Amino acid sequence: MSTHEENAMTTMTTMTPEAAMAEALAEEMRRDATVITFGEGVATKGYALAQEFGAQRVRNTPLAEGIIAGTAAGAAATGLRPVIDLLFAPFLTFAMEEIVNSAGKLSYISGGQFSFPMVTIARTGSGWAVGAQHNQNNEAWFVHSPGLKVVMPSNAADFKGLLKSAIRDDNPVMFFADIGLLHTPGEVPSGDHVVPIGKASVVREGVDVTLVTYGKTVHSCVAAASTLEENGISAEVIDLRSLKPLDEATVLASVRKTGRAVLVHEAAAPCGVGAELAAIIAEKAFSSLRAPVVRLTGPDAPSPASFPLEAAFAPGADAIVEAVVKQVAN
Amino acid sequence: MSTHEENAMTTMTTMTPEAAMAEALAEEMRRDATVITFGEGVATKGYALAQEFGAQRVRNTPLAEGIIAGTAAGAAATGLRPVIDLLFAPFLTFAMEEIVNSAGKLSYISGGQFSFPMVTIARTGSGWAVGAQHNQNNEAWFVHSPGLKVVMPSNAADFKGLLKSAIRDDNPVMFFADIGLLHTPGEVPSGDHVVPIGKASVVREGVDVTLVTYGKTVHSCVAAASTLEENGISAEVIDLRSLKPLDEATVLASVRKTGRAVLVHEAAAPCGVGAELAAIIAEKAFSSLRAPVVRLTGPDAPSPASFPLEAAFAPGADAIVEAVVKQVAN
Amino acid sequence: MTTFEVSVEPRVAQSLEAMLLIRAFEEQSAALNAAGKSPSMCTSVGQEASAVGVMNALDERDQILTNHRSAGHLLARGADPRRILAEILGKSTGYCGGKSGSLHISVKELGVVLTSTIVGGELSLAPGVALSRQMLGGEGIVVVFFGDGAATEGIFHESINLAAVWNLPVLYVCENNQWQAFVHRKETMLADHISTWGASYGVKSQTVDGNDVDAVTAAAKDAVAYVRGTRKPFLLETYTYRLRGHMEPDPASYVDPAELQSWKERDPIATYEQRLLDEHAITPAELDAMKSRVRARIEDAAQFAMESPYPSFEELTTNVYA
Amino acid sequence: MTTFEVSVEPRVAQSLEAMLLIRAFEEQSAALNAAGKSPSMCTSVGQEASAVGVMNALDERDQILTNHRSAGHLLARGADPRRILAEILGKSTGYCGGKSGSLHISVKELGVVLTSTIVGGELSLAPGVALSRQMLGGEGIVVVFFGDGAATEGIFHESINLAAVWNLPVLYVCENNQWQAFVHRKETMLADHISTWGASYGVKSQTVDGNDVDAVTAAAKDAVAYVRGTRKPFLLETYTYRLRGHMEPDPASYVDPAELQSWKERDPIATYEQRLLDEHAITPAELDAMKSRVRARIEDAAQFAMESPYPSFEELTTNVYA
Ligand SMILES: Cc1ncc(C[n+]2csc(CCOP(=O)(O)OP(=O)(O)O)c2C)c(N)n1
Ligand SMILES: Cc1ncc(C[n+]2csc(CCOP(=O)(O)OP(=O)(O)O)c2C)c(N)n1
Ligand SMILES: [Mg+2]
Ligand SMILES: [Mg+2]
Repeated sequence: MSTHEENAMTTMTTMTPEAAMAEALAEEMRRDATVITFGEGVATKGYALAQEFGAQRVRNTPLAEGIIAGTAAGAAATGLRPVIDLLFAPFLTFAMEEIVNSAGKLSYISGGQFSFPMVTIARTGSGWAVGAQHNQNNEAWFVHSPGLKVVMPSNAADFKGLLKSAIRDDNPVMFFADIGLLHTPGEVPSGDHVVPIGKASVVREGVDVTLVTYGKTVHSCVAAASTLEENGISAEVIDLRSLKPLDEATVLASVRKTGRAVLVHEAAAPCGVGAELAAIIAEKAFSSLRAPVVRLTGPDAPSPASFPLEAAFAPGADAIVEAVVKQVAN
Repeated sequence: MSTHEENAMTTMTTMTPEAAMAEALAEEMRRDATVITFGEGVATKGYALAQEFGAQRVRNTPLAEGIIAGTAAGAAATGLRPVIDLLFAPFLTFAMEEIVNSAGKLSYISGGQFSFPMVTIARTGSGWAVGAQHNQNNEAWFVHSPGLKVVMPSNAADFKGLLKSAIRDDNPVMFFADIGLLHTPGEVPSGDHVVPIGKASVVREGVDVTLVTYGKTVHSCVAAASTLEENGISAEVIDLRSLKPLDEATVLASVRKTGRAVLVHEAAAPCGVGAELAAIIAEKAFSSLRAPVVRLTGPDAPSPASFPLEAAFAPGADAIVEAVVKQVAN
Repeated sequence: MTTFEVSVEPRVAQSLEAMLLIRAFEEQSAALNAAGKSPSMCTSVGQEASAVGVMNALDERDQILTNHRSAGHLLARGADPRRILAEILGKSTGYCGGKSGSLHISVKELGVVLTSTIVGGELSLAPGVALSRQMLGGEGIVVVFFGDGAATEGIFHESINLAAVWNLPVLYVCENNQWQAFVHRKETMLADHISTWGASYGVKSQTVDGNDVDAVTAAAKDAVAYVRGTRKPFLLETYTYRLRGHMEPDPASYVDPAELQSWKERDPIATYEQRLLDEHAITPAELDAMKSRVRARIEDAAQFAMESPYPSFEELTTNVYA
Repeated sequence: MTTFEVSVEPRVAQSLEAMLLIRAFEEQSAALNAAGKSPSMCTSVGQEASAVGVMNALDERDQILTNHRSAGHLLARGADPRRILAEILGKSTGYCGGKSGSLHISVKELGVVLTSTIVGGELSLAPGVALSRQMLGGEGIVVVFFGDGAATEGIFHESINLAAVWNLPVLYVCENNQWQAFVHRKETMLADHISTWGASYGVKSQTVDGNDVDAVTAAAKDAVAYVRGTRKPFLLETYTYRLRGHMEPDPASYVDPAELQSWKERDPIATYEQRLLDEHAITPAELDAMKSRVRARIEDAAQFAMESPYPSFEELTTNVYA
């Protein structure tokens, strides 16, 4: 389903996104001796990786997100390509200085003397019922920060392909892994499967409405599109995959075709990626629009631990169907 | 120019926003013995305040933003109303954990057992030519974070009135002070001048286009509106003042009237407040729109120290005039 | 007076029963998780003596901050196991209405201010709570429980330094349980004892055997008296061991079996039971009675929690603002 | 060989001239600011011995991180005053093309990796730069200059602890100048010497008189030899004083005049000049010649910086990404 070039001979392997990430990392570490990885428990949990690449390249760290990110930035500036795992997105709050002020800005500030090829992995989203200090979809913060790239895949193949691209990129890349997807197996092309950063994927074509989304809500949108089809509404579903740079061209082409846009994500609405999409559409596809743009997002509230409340947090297929039906009737 | 109720007898005093903030803080400290203030150099720079209220209520701190914010949160939860000064917005990166995960979320997480009446002051924006580690307009991060309020005034009266409201609010309020404005005197109503959080101000009425803005670009918009008037275009200028909660009603009423919206701020475009405004307008005033929404923002780049580059960072009146003329011709 | 109450020294009995209650509670939680009836949680199995010993030294005026491994602290403080378990299950009858879940339970009525599951979050709030104590009067002090892992976060340094400079009445209790999730403490620091770090800040400190509830009680009483009297911080390290995995379920295959075994032999409950029996401070019958009482409370708590309703959907967006 | 070169011990002459150059440079910067010709900057007046002494101990293989008060470090490392001053004025001929300004100057060709004006930013990057050294080979070490204020940021704790645990070749140089912007160090910590904090992390440390360039040179040489040989971190504290305000312009009316006076009497340059004259290590004529050379270089630098062009507007958005 992704837009990358696929060899006709490509065989597929079924694996979870978690396994796909591990495979991507191992392949890149084999390819490039400057790729290293560290984080809290990275060597313990990545036992196979540690066995293959040794204690120098796969490291546990003290429990200190700030210095994990700062060390990655310092190493990236001077010849290594670190991949760090900061566990859960709310823990990024302890590493904002290093990610935003150093990794994001110092290439510019130094007049291009230094670059920061590093990848920061963080898990995000509902699905584990552990509450708001483990779950906040804060990816928009990084979209709003200069010098960073931000990706958030929705399926095993993209987890692998985007992580490989992120590791090869000469800039700091934030890699958000939606917890709710990590254990859902999917098909991954064998071999050196690379998905370019900055290219959205049209996961389903349609003519009446464009659903733009990323992460776990891609699947809600696809499910909604099936239901809508039964109701005679043809929905196109775009999986952004990269939030920065954002594939404006693909989004605009679709909206120009369908005339309707519904923007769906789990993150809160205010100043989220949906807001950015709505703005781009209202600026650049205005004359094609046949109905108001609609955002469907998680509530602007901390995420509850309580299972049924958490399950209601991200917009589901029913809500998407309802919104589209209403929009089309408009 | 603000929308608050003004007593016919109100006299005006001319003062800088910096002085207005100091006055607001002093008045609130007089009014409520639980209001305290601390931060790096707060007692040294706020010498008069320290003299009046003593070393217990006006404190210098160690150089450690995280614990300044955390201490404010802990004190706020247990009976005090701290006002902390974290100096420059990029330094907020060291206090994200405490502001976002504790102050923003713990009221919710605790099921309402605790509240967090605290104000965090940070300076932001171009105007001091000291570069990207002292200057980043990151207010949108906080708009995107649950449980916080965010204000950013544009004139001396609102600096005073919003700071007083922020101190009285039972929630954590982020108070962004645009450096470029701090030393420009303005008229401030005497007495207990309070500006409600969540109310925008229509600083200039018009019928052809709505300029929505906040902070220093309010003044560029007002200047642009004057020029536009000479060209026969009548621009309405809305100063948001509060970014969260955002006064949707005032923005929508204006856009429904003018049919055109130009959104102006110094912060970068992606997932900024302009994006949020564009989304709200594209969702709720779509049928009134006569032209594409336009955003005019600072570049998505770290801010340069070099004076002429910095001066070109925030959108100026000329660019606004040009954008509006183009939009109206559309 | 029953025989039981006469033969056992009250505090000793209380300490043992409190530890048994914590252990039973944690095992109940873990069992619910294993049965698919509860989300994941971090248990404090093996660390009961630290929780109970420190709480023995506190009184009503005092306030408490703790971390993700807080059930023991809450129970030792007198929280109702029914409401803790309900919270863990995300039920409306939980202390936070189900919004917290196991990881951030606070209980205002017991002075438990804002548990943090951000490692270090409890350390960031502690000086402020103590500042309220300092400025609003009274003799209360603040106790903050944190792990050896939290001590490696920068916020530890900032927190204890501020408490020292501002003379804030905070008792820092570092529960050094040798693990930081999946990483052994020795991989994260060269020192063996976090108490030695107090000197940098001019803060008095002590390490105590965290598996001996009487020793912890005695050390905590001294520490509390110091903090209450001087209004200065103190750093108490309870040296102990996490006997289960980091969180449920966690087979903890990364743990050195010999190290685990050596600490199992020093289980704070088994050793205390044995000591009390050896010293004839308690009879086997009294012990059985105690265990039955505990079992009954936990069974009742589990039933209460299981039968409690989930919060209504409107709760998704309440309490965001005060 | 001229008489000058014979009579003065080369390193001694170099140290004095380097200090004079820094002082003249800083006074020139401040003058430009006072004349409205430059944005604000933080000068290192009074701390020249620390910069020069430490740089005396380094060689080409080594890498440097520093903070907002970096002009002294840059000059002592051999950076061109013309390009530093141009950078301060935001000119295209500056080391960073004018994008940095005074506060974050980096000079890759001299091994100056990424100056940080976020207090503590230099500490957060240092272990990573050293990790590159460790993994990519060579004998180079990393020196990170930071203030007493930076030492109270949590990132100090995290940085030095990681360097200790991972055996990273970092020389931590804390320039304890008694001030943290507008706050006296004593308001921020109970300890007098940050070097004492090394023990917590198992890191060797030393305090040296930061106003005596020969003492700093000697201590730094020992420290560098230790780090280079053992590949372990070392914490060197240079105890000194900030003789001007925090930044330009700052009348520093908050400074205790007696304290300032006592440190002025220990001015690292005046005392060194006097010592060299007293010991006949330098003649008054040689000193004059040295001062003239320095003055000429600074005047030339000022002219160069003033005459250099600003960057073109396209530069506003270049170098955002690599
Ligand atoms: C800021 C942050 N980083 C990482 C985690 C993930 N995490 C949860 S508990 C834990 C280990 C904590 O170790 P310690 O402080 O020693 O407490 P213990 O679990 O041993 O009681 C980790 C890494 C977290 N919750 N918060
Ligand atoms: C994170 C951060 N907080 C605050 C500041 C503002 N600030 C700049 S320099 C300074 C004092 C630094 O003190 P110290 O580390 O001792 O260095 P010194 O200026 O004395 O050389 C402060 C507070 C900053 N630049 N960065
Ligand atoms: Mg531990
Ligand atoms: Mg200093």
